[in-house]
Amino acid sequence: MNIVPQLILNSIIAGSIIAFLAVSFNLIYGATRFFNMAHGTIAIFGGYIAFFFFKTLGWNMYLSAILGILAAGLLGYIFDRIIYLPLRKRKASGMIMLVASIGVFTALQSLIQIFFTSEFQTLSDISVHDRLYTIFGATITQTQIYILIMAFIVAICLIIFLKYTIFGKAVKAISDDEEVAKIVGINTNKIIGLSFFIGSGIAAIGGIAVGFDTGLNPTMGMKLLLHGISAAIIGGVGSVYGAFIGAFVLTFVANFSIFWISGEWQEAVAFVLLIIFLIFRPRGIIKR
Amino acid sequence: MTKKIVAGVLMLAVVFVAGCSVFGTSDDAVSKPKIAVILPFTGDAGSYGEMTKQGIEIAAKEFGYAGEVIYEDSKCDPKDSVNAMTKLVSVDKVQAVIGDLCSSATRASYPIAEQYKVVLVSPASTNPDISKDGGYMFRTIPSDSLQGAFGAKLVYDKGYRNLAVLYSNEDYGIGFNTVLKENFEKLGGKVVASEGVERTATDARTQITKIKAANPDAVYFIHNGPSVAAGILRQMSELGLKAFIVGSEGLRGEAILKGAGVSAEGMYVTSVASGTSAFLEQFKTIYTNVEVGPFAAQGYDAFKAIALTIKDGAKTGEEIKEALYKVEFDGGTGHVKFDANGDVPGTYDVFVVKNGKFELVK
Amino acid sequence: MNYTVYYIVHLLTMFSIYAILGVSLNLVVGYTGLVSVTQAAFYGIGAYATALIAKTAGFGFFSSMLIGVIVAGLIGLLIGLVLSKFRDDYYVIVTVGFNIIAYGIFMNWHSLTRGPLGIVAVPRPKIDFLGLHLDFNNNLLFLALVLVFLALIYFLARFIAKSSFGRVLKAIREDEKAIQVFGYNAFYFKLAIFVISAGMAAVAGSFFASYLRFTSPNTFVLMESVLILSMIILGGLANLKGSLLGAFILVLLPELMRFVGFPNEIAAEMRQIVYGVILVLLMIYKPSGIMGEYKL
Amino acid sequence: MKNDKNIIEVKNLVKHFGGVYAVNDLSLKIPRGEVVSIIGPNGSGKSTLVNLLSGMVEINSGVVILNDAEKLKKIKSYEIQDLSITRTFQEVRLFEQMTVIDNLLVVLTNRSVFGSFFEVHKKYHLEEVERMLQRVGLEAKKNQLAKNLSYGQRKLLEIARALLMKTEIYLFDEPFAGLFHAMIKTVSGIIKDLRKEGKTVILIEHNMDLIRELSDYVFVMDEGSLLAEGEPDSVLKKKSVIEAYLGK
Repeated sequence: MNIVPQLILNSIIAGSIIAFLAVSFNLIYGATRFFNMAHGTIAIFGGYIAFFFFKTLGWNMYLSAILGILAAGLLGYIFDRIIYLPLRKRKASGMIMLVASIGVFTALQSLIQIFFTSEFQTLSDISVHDRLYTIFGATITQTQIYILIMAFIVAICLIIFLKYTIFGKAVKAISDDEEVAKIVGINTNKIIGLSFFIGSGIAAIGGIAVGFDTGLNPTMGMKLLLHGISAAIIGGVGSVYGAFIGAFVLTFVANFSIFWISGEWQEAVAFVLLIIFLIFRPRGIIKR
Repeated sequence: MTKKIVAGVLMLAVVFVAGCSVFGTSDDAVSKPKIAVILPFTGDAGSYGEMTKQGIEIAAKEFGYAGEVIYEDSKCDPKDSVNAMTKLVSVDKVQAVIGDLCSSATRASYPIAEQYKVVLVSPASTNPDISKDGGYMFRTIPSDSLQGAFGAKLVYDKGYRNLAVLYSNEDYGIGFNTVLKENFEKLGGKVVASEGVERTATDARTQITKIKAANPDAVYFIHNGPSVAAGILRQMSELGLKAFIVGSEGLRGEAILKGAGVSAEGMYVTSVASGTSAFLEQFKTIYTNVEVGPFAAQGYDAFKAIALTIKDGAKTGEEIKEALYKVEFDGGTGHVKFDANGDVPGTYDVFVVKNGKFELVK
Repeated sequence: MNYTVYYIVHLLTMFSIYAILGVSLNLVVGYTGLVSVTQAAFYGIGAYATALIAKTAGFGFFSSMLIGVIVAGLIGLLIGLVLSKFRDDYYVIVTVGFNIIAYGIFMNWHSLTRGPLGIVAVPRPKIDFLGLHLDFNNNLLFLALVLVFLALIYFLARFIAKSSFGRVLKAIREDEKAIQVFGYNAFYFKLAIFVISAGMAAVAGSFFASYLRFTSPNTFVLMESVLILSMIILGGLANLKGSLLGAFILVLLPELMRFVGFPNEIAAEMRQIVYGVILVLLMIYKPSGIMGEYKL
Repeated sequence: MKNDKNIIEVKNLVKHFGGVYAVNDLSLKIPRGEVVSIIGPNGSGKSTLVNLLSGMVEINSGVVILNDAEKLKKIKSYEIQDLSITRTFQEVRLFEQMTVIDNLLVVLTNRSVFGSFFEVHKKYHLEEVERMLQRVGLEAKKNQLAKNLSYGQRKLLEIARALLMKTEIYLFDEPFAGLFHAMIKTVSGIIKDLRKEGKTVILIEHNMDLIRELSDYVFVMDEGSLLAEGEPDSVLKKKSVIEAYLGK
């Protein structure tokens, strides 16, 4: 039984989840020019909020998901206001902001551990079998198809949003040169705050998708983010379109690597790929 | 100037510490032999630690040790288990330790026990290599070499010939997998695939895909982290893996039923005997509304074995060790007699998950 | 010895091991301005060198440590060569990548490292030399040995920092392009300090494996490197005494938390939260750390 | 007063950033032991030329000839010290979080990793730095961090750092910009001393009085190529030069 179709499906499912992280990471990196290490944990936070409303309180699934996305977006915005904005005011370097985001990551991850324990929590309804679809002998569940479609929709909306709206053009200007953008009269702090809100919200969709897929665990935030960053870099940092492609390139290589080496090496393979890419093609696939 | 101070302080600390280490402190006389327990009470396998403790407590009361047993939490992490053992041997100066639950933790802390001539009796570590670890190592749970054979026979007798194995990538999983493979192939079956997954990883989709590709008719799933295993069981049904699934005793936790739900339905679980009817009655009288856990009877036997040797006059770790090879009694899991490797023969029960509950299969 | 002495000795030993790690990383981050998040990889190489070699015939603890330092240095050289192509954010991400690759190797190269099973019964050092018989199974004596090595590494680091070599490192940190104009090929200087730092971290690894008598991959995870980095930033970059202070705070914090009286099942999490918050506050109000002489 | 020996000759030098040609097929000869000024409106490629000569940016095409002998297609910045070239920067680039004395001592250090390890600054290194500090009037600020100096002091420190290199060729990129009168006298004194010592100085400057006072020869650049060259007085009177400055 040829496993290639299943590997392709596995890669697409994993890729669509990472795409949420990569795309949103690129949006925030584009506006702020620093690697926000707490981004993955904010995504997981969104997943847990959805879990809280949906499983603990038993609310409607879609409402819980929206609340999760809004909560994560708000959290991202708050972090920008109370941490990264003062740092920008103090002309802090990208490295200082990166280390500050490591502090945020450590604290947030432990906070989630306290409220939701470190056991795995799943958002999917385990009392009933998920509808299965088989294509060429490979199976994919209904939820996974929803995640896939969602990933494409969000990516396309974001690309259009960035291309044709004032907000999008402002983010582009800020990413080129924040000082110049200020002079031209863009209220950079408002725009950056907004991109944190939108970026964190989109990342939370990824967090919720993970909740339905493999389940949520407080410590998976960083792992998810690192895949997101790798995808963003491979795809081309700063370009949403690049990040989206990078996500699938990453998961395809990681999944298909099992032909040569056993499954446990996937994590290391993903990073070997990233480093090779960085050496030979630092600008990533999509040249900006 | 401050550099001088720092250098001075460092030197002073070295001299002071080296000095007082030469004298050391004398060992106080051994009054009543002390027994301690190292088990996971938090973390993924925390629920198993609690259940084993219940068995130990029953025996402790029986032998008048109630309230004197020292408990240490190892979180099933070898590093914590080693830390706990180091503290018990060098500070509390115990003579016998019951523990640890996970095989990796037991094998990591055993060398320290052996060095301080302290007996280590594990109620739950089933890795086959533990038999060869050393004279001070005992177990009141049969080695996986027996469970591997039992599991292989169970699958073979059910008429399945192509077995795939998914095992958690640590002592317990790797040990069980090797024995299962040997026995199943000896019976004439074929192991078509064997995939490892990291103990804490929830995404085993790639491994399951490989297993599905080998189209087995039976899959043996060896894992000792119930909530993680539940996620993987869900992935098996998501990937449409149609095969007879057998779980090792690590999967007999509540978290499997809660986490996997319908995906666990119909799964068989082999598990070490949860205790003779006499023991189950005794357990029920004390813990009325609590369901007896997988290692409670083994915990009871471990404590009883040590307590019996002490009653016969064994004082030091060495004396307890010698006596344990001779001790023989009817315990929670049936007749207990340690062989030359410190192992016990074992009987296994088989459970099946029927509408969300573990049911004993006769 | 009673429990309190035992526990103080344990804390001091952990302090010394983390102080060595802190001093080694400070040379790279504080003095040369290269934010590396892969120190746990070299820490692991040292630990595995001792765990694998120390008990084979003919080798003792000290020879295994030496081999660990050499191997860590060589691998540090390879990683340093790759890293020489990157700057700032990308540099950090590539070091993160190397830490994860190293963890993958510790975890999955079963034939060498026995993977997740880890290596048991790692021996403690022994000295039978000119009639001096020291058996370091006694934790007090072991602490003395670690303190001696900490002092050695501290003064070696001080020598480097004070030397002309150290001054060039600081210039590279400040403006790498400018110092090149004056004839200093930053590539060799950065590579040299990266290799030295890797070797020092391996020493800490050897002591950790021997102290615990056991080693397994899950100590050398990415978060360990993040911890060491945060520690030296907390203590103060480009100030070796700051790294000692950072290590002291890191080891002491969990004990202080005990007195604050968090219920013990969330004590570990509360410590992480306090740690994260400290880091954030530091970056806002005192980015050069408590005793720091360099702001990232 | 051009003597025949050229210390640096640039032939058909080209440097483009994307489509923009910062230096466009430039050829010029710089005589040894003279103070040569390069003038021209902003964006005419003056700084790019200096960056090319100091290896800060890559040469796209063309060649740099040293002492009418060595032909160079590529210059790496850490090699220009061997070519006996050193420079200052248009925006001052000091080692901010290091002391003034360290900013100077660092250029006297042994260039090899192992050499610098075991090098102990002999007394004369420290004396030399002391003398240089007196010469630029910064000895009082010896232990201050570079970032705490005033703008003018930072410029002087940068020039002091360059002088300590004791090279044959000095590239000064707008050394007088933003200096007070006293400091201008110090710097022009330094340049005159260098000339007396037979060193070659390439000066980028806008202040025409200083150019007339200090330079033996002047090159005028406009849009990346050479507009005019010659003695300061004759060149500065040329119509095309004035137009280039005042804009067409």
